[in-house]
Amino acid sequence: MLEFKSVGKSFGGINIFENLNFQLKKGEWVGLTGGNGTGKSTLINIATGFQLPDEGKVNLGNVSLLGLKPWQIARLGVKRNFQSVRLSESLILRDQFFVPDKKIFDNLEMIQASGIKGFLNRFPSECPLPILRKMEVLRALLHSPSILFLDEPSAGFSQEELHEFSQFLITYVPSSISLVIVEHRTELMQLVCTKSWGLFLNEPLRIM
Amino acid sequence: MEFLQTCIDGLLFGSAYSLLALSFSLLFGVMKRINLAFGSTLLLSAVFSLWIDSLFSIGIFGIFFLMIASSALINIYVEKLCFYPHSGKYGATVSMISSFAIWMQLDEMSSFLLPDRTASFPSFLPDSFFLKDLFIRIDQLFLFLIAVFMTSIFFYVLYKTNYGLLLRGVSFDGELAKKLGVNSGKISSFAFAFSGIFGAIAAFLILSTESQVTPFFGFWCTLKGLVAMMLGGIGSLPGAIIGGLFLGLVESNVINYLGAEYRDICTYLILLFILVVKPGGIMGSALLRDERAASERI
Amino acid sequence: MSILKVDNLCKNFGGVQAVNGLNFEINEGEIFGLIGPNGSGKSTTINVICGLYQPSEGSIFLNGKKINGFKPNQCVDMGISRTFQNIRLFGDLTVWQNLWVAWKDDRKNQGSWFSNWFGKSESREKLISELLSFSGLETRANDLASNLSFGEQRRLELARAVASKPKLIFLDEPAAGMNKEEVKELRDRIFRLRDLGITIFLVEHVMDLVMNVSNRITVLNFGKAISEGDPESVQNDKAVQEAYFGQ
Amino acid sequence: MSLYLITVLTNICLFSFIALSAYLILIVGEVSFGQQAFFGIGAYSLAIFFVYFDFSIISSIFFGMLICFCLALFLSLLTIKLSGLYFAMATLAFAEVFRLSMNLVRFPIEKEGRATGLNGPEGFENIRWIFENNIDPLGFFYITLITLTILVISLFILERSFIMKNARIVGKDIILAQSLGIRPRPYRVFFIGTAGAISGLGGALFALANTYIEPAMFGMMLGVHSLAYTIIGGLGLPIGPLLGVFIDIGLLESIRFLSEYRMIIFGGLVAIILIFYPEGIISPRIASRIKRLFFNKGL
Repeated sequence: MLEFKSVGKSFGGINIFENLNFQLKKGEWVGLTGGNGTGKSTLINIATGFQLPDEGKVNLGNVSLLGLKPWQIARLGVKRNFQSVRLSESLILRDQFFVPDKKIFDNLEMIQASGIKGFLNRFPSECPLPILRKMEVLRALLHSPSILFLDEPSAGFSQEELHEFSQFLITYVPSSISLVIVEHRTELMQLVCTKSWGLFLNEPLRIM
Repeated sequence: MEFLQTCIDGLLFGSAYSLLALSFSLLFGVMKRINLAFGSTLLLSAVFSLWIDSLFSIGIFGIFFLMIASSALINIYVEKLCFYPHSGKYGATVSMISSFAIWMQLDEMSSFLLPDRTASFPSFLPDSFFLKDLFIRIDQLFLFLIAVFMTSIFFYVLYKTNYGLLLRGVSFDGELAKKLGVNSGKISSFAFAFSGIFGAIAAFLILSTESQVTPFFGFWCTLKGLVAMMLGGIGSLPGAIIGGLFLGLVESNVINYLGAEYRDICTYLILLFILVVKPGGIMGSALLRDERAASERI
Repeated sequence: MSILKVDNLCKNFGGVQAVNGLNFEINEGEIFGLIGPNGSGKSTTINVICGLYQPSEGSIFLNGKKINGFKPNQCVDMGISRTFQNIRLFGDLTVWQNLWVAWKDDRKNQGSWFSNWFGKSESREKLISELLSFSGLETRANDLASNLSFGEQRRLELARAVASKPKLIFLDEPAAGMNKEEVKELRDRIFRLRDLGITIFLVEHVMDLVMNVSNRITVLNFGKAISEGDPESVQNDKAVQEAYFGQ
Repeated sequence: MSLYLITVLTNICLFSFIALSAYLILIVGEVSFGQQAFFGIGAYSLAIFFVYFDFSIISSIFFGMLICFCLALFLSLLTIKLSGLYFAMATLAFAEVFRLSMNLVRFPIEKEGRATGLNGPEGFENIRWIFENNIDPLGFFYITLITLTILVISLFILERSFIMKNARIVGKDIILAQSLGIRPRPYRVFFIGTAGAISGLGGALFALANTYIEPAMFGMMLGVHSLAYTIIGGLGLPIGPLLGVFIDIGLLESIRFLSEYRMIIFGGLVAIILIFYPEGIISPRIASRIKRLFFNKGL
């Protein structure tokens, strides 16, 4: 489905990666790990159109994603969350799904079961971190993605929270969605993903 | 020959615009903020100095130094009230509006000190001479020379002194400078005071060539400084100089060939044109919407 | 003698407990390692000590003086400096000027008004040229920092942290993205700093480095210290293995 | 009500229009220094259609708004790549070009024995609709009040629609908006266009109320004031800008006994209000609190 072909990217003379190749198949759940500065976030940014690669091709099915604007890529079904939780401080959670009310009511069961319900009337600053992360995933899910990138979704979680979160992903993310989890710690990937990749500086993508 | 004459007039007066634009650029470069009250601080300092002069007759040099001192102080007042409290993403708009409110306040104070709506400003060297066929006013030539001198001082302070270096550091990445232990509050006060001093010298030169001060002077300074800065390119100091000279050239030529009433229209049309075609101005490079979104850390 | 003492340090962000009752003490001249999985509160700890955040609870003592609620510049004046996880340099200043910005005058209050502003200070020139040779950047002194390579930028950052003449340096993941050779160089540099009498607080992911250089290590998880001691005992601690690799 | 009070209230209503137009632009994350131009264009178009072409008052207003809408669309397309200060300066340049060219256009005519028509800096005199129809100041106040109420109510309805919600994300976090598949540009263009039309409507009513307009009325001061109203009032709900106008004009009038020091006090007051309420008095956060209290939607 999503394909990177010999993609290279550098910032101000520093090579983030070169000749990066991989394929993501439909319904595949992949964990992506690697140290600081190895370009994990850059990879997401390229896939979702926020950054342009210096060379190479990025294809979604038969469509080339190069040159498409982020919103166009998002409409093709490639969705993401953000490392720093992007929720508006001045809106209560209920107003932050950004989908028609009908869709919220249709998915009420999911929202209820994920433990967010009690927090729907609160501002993000009044909610614990796991709720905010779940909220972001839910928001992406309500926008019906086909590929979902999660950028460090479990950073700062305790052991129980992590398990709860993995359970949440397994239960509510439809298996038709391809999921890419980018993480420092491999724990969540081990719980959730079917395979994992490692990204290392100046080395091609390694499948582990 | 007529064209040459207008160009020389334009360049001579444009140097004043350059000084104003430099003061603006300094603040925008460092603080990423627009100080709408800038012109009225200059007006107030001029009017205040004239008022003191009328009480104690401190003479032209007294006026000059008093203007510099009071302008620096008023600028620090503006900084503490409008810019220091506002940070963050929306800080730019809020502090701009806040400085607008202070603009009103300072203008009102000025008209309080200037009940007759206009006052004569002492002029120096009101002579003129002919260079072959070219008519040159000595005070305008003096204005130009001082502008060149001031600009070199400006660059010296910014590139060769400790504070200037810290200022450039803060302007590149204020957050980082703070983390490295640079007292950014002090630096921003310094930037404001510095731009106030700089602007006061420019205002003094302009007012004494015009030999009068009116309540519109503050607004005029703000607008001309902003426009010259935008023409040259935000954040580029050579751009501010070129923008000012260019503005002077355009204005004098338009006045000469089209008539005075077309002066400002042409200025704004050119500004609009440059913003649309080359938003970074003549020298600078602008971060446009999409690029800005891309460069923001995601 | 302890240079830094942290007593029951807590920091929460709107309900999220990032650091939760942390205690430790660092002796003068030692290399102290702080490790822990991502999101365990390492960076927050540094940021609180360096004055970027106010601690929610607890107190921090530097040389026996309480420095809670100090501003970053005051902390630097007290002799604390740091490097950053993501390289942050003043890109449009030269290497030399980058060091200059961070430099602090010893005689801060004695220098005349004029010399503060315009003066060339001999001690500054001397220190900066020493730092350039320390980081191996002599030949690049007049290049813009943004033109340096990755490794050079890292070295410049370290040198810049030393330029403020600190007694205590925080290194926030200094080895991130480095290859083995570079890590070795970095290790030598850290030892040289220690020999100069600077206390080093090292926060790292790369275990090799931490285990090799540190005198003592504290392991952080969920904002709490789960283990502390010398490298060997920490390595063998069961709680640590659990935190890193799961059960 | 005394005539004085009526005049003040009418002014509050009239300036609310331009404040609301600044509000719409601020919602999509831009700052405009040029809303006064559309206020002026609305006023001048009304005067031209009404005086020169004898259009009915409704169609004059309508065509005025249409012209403002089209020009604003044109301006926003022209400046599609600009943001922040660049956009603000472009709108300022546009507004000043309009104002200064109005100083140059002279086309005086005489109508029913009275001098009227475009007359450069001397302005456009004798737009006598309120006299011809015997509308007293109170009546005109009701007309503006009703128009304003309709406008505010429709903005409240818009507030609950996805358009406004998406526009707010575009203004607040353009990266998030894009990652959700929202195309930012149409919102920006549409909102700037609509803001132009609203400002034009206010300008048209202003021309009717004053019966006399001149270019100097539409200077930069008006535009920056409209921004100030919105920032003080807050971006949370459409009544925020109205509150801003009320505070400004209302306060200005109520401390008139200090007439000499009026702006000195008021300017400082605004700066101090902004220190304590940087997001305005009715900030988005407070608006959310209000909504949370009143509409619970069963969630």
